[in-house]
Amino acid sequence: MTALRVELPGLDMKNPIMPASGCFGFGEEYAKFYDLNVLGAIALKAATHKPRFGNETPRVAETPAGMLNAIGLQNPGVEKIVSEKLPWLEQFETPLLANVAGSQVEDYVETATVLSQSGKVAALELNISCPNVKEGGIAFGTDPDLAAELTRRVKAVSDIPVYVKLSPNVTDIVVIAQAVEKAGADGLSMINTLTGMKIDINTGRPLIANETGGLSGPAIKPIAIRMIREVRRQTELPIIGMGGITSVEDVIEFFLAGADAVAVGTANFINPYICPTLIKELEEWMEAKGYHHLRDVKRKGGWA
Amino acid sequence: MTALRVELPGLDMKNPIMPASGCFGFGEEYAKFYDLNVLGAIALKAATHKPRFGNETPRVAETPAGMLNAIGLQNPGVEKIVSEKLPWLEQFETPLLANVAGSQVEDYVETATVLSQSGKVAALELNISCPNVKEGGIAFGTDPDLAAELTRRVKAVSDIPVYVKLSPNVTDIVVIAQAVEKAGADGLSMINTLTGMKIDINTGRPLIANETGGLSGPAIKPIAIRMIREVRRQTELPIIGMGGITSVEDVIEFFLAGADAVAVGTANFINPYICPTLIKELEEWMEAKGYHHLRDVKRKGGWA
Amino acid sequence: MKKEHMTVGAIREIAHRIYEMKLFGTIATEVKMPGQFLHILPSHQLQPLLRRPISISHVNQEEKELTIVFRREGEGTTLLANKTPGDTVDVLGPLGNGFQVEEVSAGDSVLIVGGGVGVPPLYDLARALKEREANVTTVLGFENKEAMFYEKAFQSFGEVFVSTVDGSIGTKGFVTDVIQEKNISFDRLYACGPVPMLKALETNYPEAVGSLSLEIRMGCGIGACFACVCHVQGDASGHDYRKVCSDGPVFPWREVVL
Amino acid sequence: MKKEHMTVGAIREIAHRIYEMKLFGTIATEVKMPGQFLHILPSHQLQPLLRRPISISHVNQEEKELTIVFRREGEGTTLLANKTPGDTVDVLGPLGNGFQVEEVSAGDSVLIVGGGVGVPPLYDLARALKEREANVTTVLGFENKEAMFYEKAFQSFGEVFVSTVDGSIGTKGFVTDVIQEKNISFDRLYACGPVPMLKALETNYPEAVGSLSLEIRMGCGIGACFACVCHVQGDASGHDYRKVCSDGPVFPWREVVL
Ligand SMILES: Cc1cc2nc3c(=O)[nH]c(=O)nc-3n(C[C@H](O)[C@H](O)[C@H](O)COP(=O)(O)OP(=O)(O)OC[C@H]3O[C@@H](n4cnc5c(N)ncnc54)[C@H](O)[C@@H]3O)c2cc1C
Ligand SMILES: Cc1cc2nc3c(=O)[nH]c(=O)nc-3n(C[C@H](O)[C@H](O)[C@H](O)COP(=O)(O)OP(=O)(O)OC[C@H]3O[C@@H](n4cnc5c(N)ncnc54)[C@H](O)[C@@H]3O)c2cc1C
Ligand SMILES: Cc1cc2nc3c(=O)[nH]c(=O)nc-3n(C[C@H](O)[C@H](O)[C@H](O)COP(=O)(O)O)c2cc1C
Ligand SMILES: Cc1cc2nc3c(=O)[nH]c(=O)nc-3n(C[C@H](O)[C@H](O)[C@H](O)COP(=O)(O)O)c2cc1C
Ligand code: FES
Ligand code: FES
Repeated sequence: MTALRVELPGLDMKNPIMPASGCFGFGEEYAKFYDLNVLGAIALKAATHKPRFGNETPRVAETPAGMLNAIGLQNPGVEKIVSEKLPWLEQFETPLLANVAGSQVEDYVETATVLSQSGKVAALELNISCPNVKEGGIAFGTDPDLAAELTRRVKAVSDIPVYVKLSPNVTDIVVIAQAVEKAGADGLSMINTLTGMKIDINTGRPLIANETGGLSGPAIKPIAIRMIREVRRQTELPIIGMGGITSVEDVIEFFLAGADAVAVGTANFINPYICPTLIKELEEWMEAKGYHHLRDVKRKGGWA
Repeated sequence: MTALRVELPGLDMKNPIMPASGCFGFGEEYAKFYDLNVLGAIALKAATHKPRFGNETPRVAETPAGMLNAIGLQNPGVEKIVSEKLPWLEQFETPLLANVAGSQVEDYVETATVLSQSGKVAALELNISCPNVKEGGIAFGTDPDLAAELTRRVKAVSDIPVYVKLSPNVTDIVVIAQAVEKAGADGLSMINTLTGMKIDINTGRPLIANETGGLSGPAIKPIAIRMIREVRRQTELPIIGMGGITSVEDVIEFFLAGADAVAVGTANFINPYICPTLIKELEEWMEAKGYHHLRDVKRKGGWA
Repeated sequence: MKKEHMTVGAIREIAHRIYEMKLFGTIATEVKMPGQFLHILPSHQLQPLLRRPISISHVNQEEKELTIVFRREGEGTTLLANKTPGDTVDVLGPLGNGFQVEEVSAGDSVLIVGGGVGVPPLYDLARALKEREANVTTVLGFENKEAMFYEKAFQSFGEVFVSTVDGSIGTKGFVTDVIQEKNISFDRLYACGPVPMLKALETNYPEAVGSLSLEIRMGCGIGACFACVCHVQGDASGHDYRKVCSDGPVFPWREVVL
Repeated sequence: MKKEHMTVGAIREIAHRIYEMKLFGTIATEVKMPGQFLHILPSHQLQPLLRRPISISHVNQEEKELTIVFRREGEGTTLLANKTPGDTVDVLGPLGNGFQVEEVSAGDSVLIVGGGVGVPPLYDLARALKEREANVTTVLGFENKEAMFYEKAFQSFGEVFVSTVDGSIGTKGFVTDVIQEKNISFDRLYACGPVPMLKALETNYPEAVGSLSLEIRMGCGIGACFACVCHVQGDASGHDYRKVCSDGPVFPWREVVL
C-alpha cells in the first residue's frame, strides 16, 4: 500500500484516488457498499452559505459516453453540513476536501470560514464555476482577475490549504491557473464540467429543466488530459485530476498528463465500487510494472 | 424533396445536409460510393495559400465516443486545388463551400481571393481555429478582434458569401459570433473541434505526434448544441451546425438548437453512406411528422 | 442493496415493444416490498453510460428469480431486449422504498391504477394485497390494444378494467374515465404511471389514502447525486425535498409535488 | 470497394490472443490481390467509434469467404473476438493496394518475412507466389512460442524459419538474425510487421526488390481524411506523400519513409 501514498497540501492520502465532489454526496450512501477508510480522500458535495434546493428536474441527461447534470448545488447550507454531515464522516480517517460554492465572493468567504474553523476538513476546494451574481453572471472561473480575487479572499480566512477547481469553459486555462497560483492557491482541481445541452426531439425543448448542464464522463477525458498537461507545464502546484475516469488505464493517463492525485465522479453512478476497484487495480498495475512509487509513473510522463 | 430545400447565402441547397470540411477530402473518394449530386452542399478540405504536408503521424486517435485529429491542414495549396480538384467537382450541381485556412491574415486573404475568383465555389468558410503566427500563436478564433479583422479583410476581397467557422475553445462563443457578424460575415459554421489529448500509457507520450488534436464525434455534440443555441439567441446569421452528428435524430436536434443546415464530419469515416442515409431519413421523418418544411422543425425549437 | 451480475432467464415480448424478462441472482432474496426497483447497466461499453431504473414486477425468493417488464424505448432498453437466456446483466438493487402493504387490512377495498410501463410494479403489490384479503380492483390504461399487457394476470387478484387512448379495447379514454364510468369506490388507492395520470388521480381524489410511485430521470439511483429530487407539498421553505430513488419511488398521496 | 454486413463463420484462437475468423459476403469476390485489407466496425454503439483495419489473410472467391487473423488488443479487437458464428459485422472493403505478384517469375527466390500480426496478409501472398512457381522461403518472427501461428501453414509453400524474442522456439532474436544465421539469399523480399522490423530489413538489404506492407493509425481507410500519410523517400519538397490506406498499405522498398 505504501507505494500509493501521496502527500498533498493538507491531504495525507494513503492512495491517490478520491471520489469527486457532487458525485458522492457526503459519503453515507457509498458507505453501504464499502469502508470509506480505503479512499485516499473524499471530495464533499458543494457547500453554500445558505441552504439551496437547486434546480428543477430533470437534472440529468445522458449523452454519448457522458452525461449532463444541473443539480444546482442543492445542499443544506454550510452550518448544517458541519453539524449534521461532518460528524458522521469523522468516524473515518480519510481526509476530507470540502467543496465551496457561492454566487458572490462573500458567500464563498463565509462558507470557507465556517468549514475551515470546523476542524473537520483537511482542505478546501473552491468551485469557481459558479456564476458571479454581482458581476452579472460571469463565472468566477472564466475571468482570471475574479478567480484570483476570490482565491485571495478565501485564503485570507482559511487555516487549511485551498485548492481551486478550474472550469474548462475557458479560452486559456493556463491563465486562470497562473492567476490563482499567484493569489496563493495551494493546489488545483481540474477539470469541472463543460457546459452542454441536449434537446429532446419529441418536445423540442432542452431535456434538462435548467436548459444547460455540465458535461462529465468519458467524453470529456481528452479535454481534461490536454488541460492538465498544459497547466502542469506552467505551474508547480499539485493537481487533482478528474474528468471521465472509469478505468485504471484512465488513472494512469492522468498521472502521465501531470496529475498528482485523481478524483472519480460520474463513474460512481455506474459502479458504486469504482473507487476501491481502481485503488486495487492501480496497486496491481504498479506491481506488475515494477514501479515503487507514483513518482515513477509521473516520470514516465516526463514529470520528475 | 422540395420540403428539404434550404437557401442560405450563396448556397442553394436541395437539402440541409453536407459533409464537413476535412472529412470528405475533395469528394473523389466518396463519389465511389454514391452520386455527390444528392448532397445539399460540400464543404471542401481546408485550402491554404502554400502547399502543406501537415503534421507527422499518428494523426488520429480514438477517444470515448469521439476521435482526435491533427492532420495539420495538409493540402496541395489553393492554386492546385483550383486547377486540379475543383474542375472534377464541377461535374456536380452541388454547391461548394470552400474552407480557407492560414497562419496570418495575408494567407487567408490570398487564398480567399483565388477561390472567390475561381468561379467554382459558391461560398467561403473561414477556418479561424488556426493559430495566428504573427500574433504569437493565439488562434484567430479565440480573440474577437482578430476574428473580426480577419473577416473584414476576407470580405473585402470576396465576391461570394463568407461563412466563419467558429472554434468552441473559447470562454464566450457569442462574443466571437457577434464580432464576425459586425465584421460582415454572411453566416456561421459551428463548431470546429475541441482541443484534446490522449496519452499512450505504454509509452507515456501523447498518442498524436502533434501532442494535441481536435476532438470530434458524438462526444462533443452536447457542447455544439449548447453553443449553437447560445449563438442563435443573439444573431440572425444563418448557422451551419456540426459536431457529432451520426443519426437523423442528431440532425433534428441541431435544427431545434437553431441550425439552418448541418454538416457531418467524423461519421463519414464510420459509414461512407452517412450523408445520403441522413438525407433520406430526414425526409422520411418529416413526412411521418407531417412537416412540410424545415421551418416547421425549427419552429418547434422555438425559432420562427 | 447489492451490485451483482444477474443471469437472464426467459425473455419474451408480451405486447408491442413490451418485454418480460426473468433475472436470477441473490438480489432477489433481498427484495423487501413491492415497488422497489433495479438499476440496470445495459452495456459494459462506455455508451450508453448510465444505468436504467426498472421496477421489480415479481419476486420468487426461493428460485432467486425476479421478473421485470419494460418497454423497448431507447438505446438502453433495446440492448436489454436483445439479451438472450444465459447472458448476464450488471444489476444494482433492490433499490428504493416500495408500497407498504401492512397498512391494508382484510376486507379493505383497494383500487390499483396502472398506466403503461407503470403497471409492472403493481403486480406484486396486487398479489400481496390479495394475500392480505383485501378486495382488489385494478384499472389499467394503455395507448392501444397492442400495447396492453398483464390485464389477465391481474384478474387472479380481482376485477380488472382497461382503458385505451384510442378505444381499441376497454373504455376509450384514460384510467380516470374508467373509474368514473364503472363507479369504482375504494378505501385505498395505489397508482403508478405517467405524471399526468397521477395528477389527474390526485385532483379527482384529493382525500385518497394509499400511495403512488414516481418516475424521474436518475443518476446514481442510491441517493448520492441529487438528480431525482422532488418538492414536498406544503413546504414553505422551498428547501425541503424527497429523493425519488432512495426516499421513493413510492410516496403517500400528497407527500410530494407531482 | 463496398460496405456490407458480412456473416461470421468459424472463429478460433490459434495462438495466445490471436484469432482466426472466417467472414462471408460479396466483398470476398472483389479482392484483387494479397495484402488488401478490411475496415471493420466492431460495434454499432458509439463507442468504440471507428473502424479497425485488418488485413485479408486468405480469400476463397467461390465460397465468398475471407479469412482474417487478428490479435485481441484493445476494445475493438476484443469485441471482434467475442463474435460468434452467425453474427454479422459491418465491413468496408476490400481496401488498398496489395502485393503485385505479377512481378515475380517462375524460379525466382522469394523471401517472405512476417512479424507478429504482420504475418496474416503474407499468407495469400505466399500461396500466389508458390502458384507462380517461385521458390518461397518464409521467416516469421514472434514474441514467444505462445504467440506463434501459421508457421505450419506456410510450410506448404516452402521452407519456414521462426524467430522468437525470448528464444522459446526457433532462433532467439529477430527475423534479421534468422536470415543471417540461415544465410538466406533471395531475388525478392516481401515483408509485413512492426516498423522497426521493416527498418532493419531496409538497412540490411538496401538493394532489396519487392515490397513491404505498413501499419498506421487510420481514420476513413479510403483516402479522404489524410490520417495515414507517410513521406516519400528522396522528396526534396517535403510535400510529397503517400496514403497508406489507398496508395498502400503495400509499397515497393524505399518508396516511403519508414
Ligand atoms: C423508479 C423507476 C422505475 C421504472 N420502472 C420501469 C419499468 O418497470 N418498466 C419500464 O419499461 N420502464 C420503467 N422505468 C422507465 C425506464 O427507466 C426508462 O424507460 C428507461 O430508462 C429508458 O432507457 P432507454 O435507454 O431505453 O431510453 P433513452 O431515452 O435512450 O435513455 C436515455 C437516458 O434517459 C433516461 N430515461 C429515459 N426515459 C426515462 C424515464 N421514463 N424515466 C427515467 N429515466 C429515463 C435513461 O435512463 C437514460 O439515462 C422506470 C423508471 C424509474 C425512474
Ligand atoms: C493496413 C492494416 C492492416 C492490419 N492488419 C492487421 C491484421 O491482419 N491483424 C491484426 O491483428 N492487426 C492488424 N492491424 C492492426 C489493427 O488495426 C489494430 O491492432 C487494431 O486496430 C487495434 O484495435 P483495438 O480496438 O483492439 O485496439 P485499441 O488500442 O483500443 O484501438 C484504439 C484505436 O487505435 C487504433 N489502433 C490501435 N492499434 C493500431 C495499429 N497497430 N494499427 C492501426 N491502428 C491501430 C484502432 O484502430 C483504434 O482506432 C492492421 C493495421 C493496419 C493499418
Ligand atoms: C451529478 C454531478 C454533480 C456534481 N457536483 C459538483 C459540485 O457540487 N461541485 C463541484 O466542484 N463539482 C461537481 N461536479 C463535477 C465533478 O466533481 C467532476 O469535476 C466532473 O464531473 C468531472 O469528472 P467525471 O467525469 O469523473 O464525473 C458534479 C458532477 C456531477 C456529474
Ligand atoms: C480528420 C478531420 C479533419 C478536419 N479538417 C478540417 C479542416 O480542414 N477545416 C475545418 O474547418 N474543419 C476541419 N475538421 C473539423 C470538422 O469539419 C468538424 O467541424 C468537426 O469534426 C465536428 O464535426 P464532427 O463531429 O461531425 O466530425 C476536421 C475534422 C476531422 C475529424
Ligand atoms: S438518482 Fe442520485 S440521488 Fe436519486
Ligand atoms: S485513413 Fe483516411 S486517408 Fe487514409
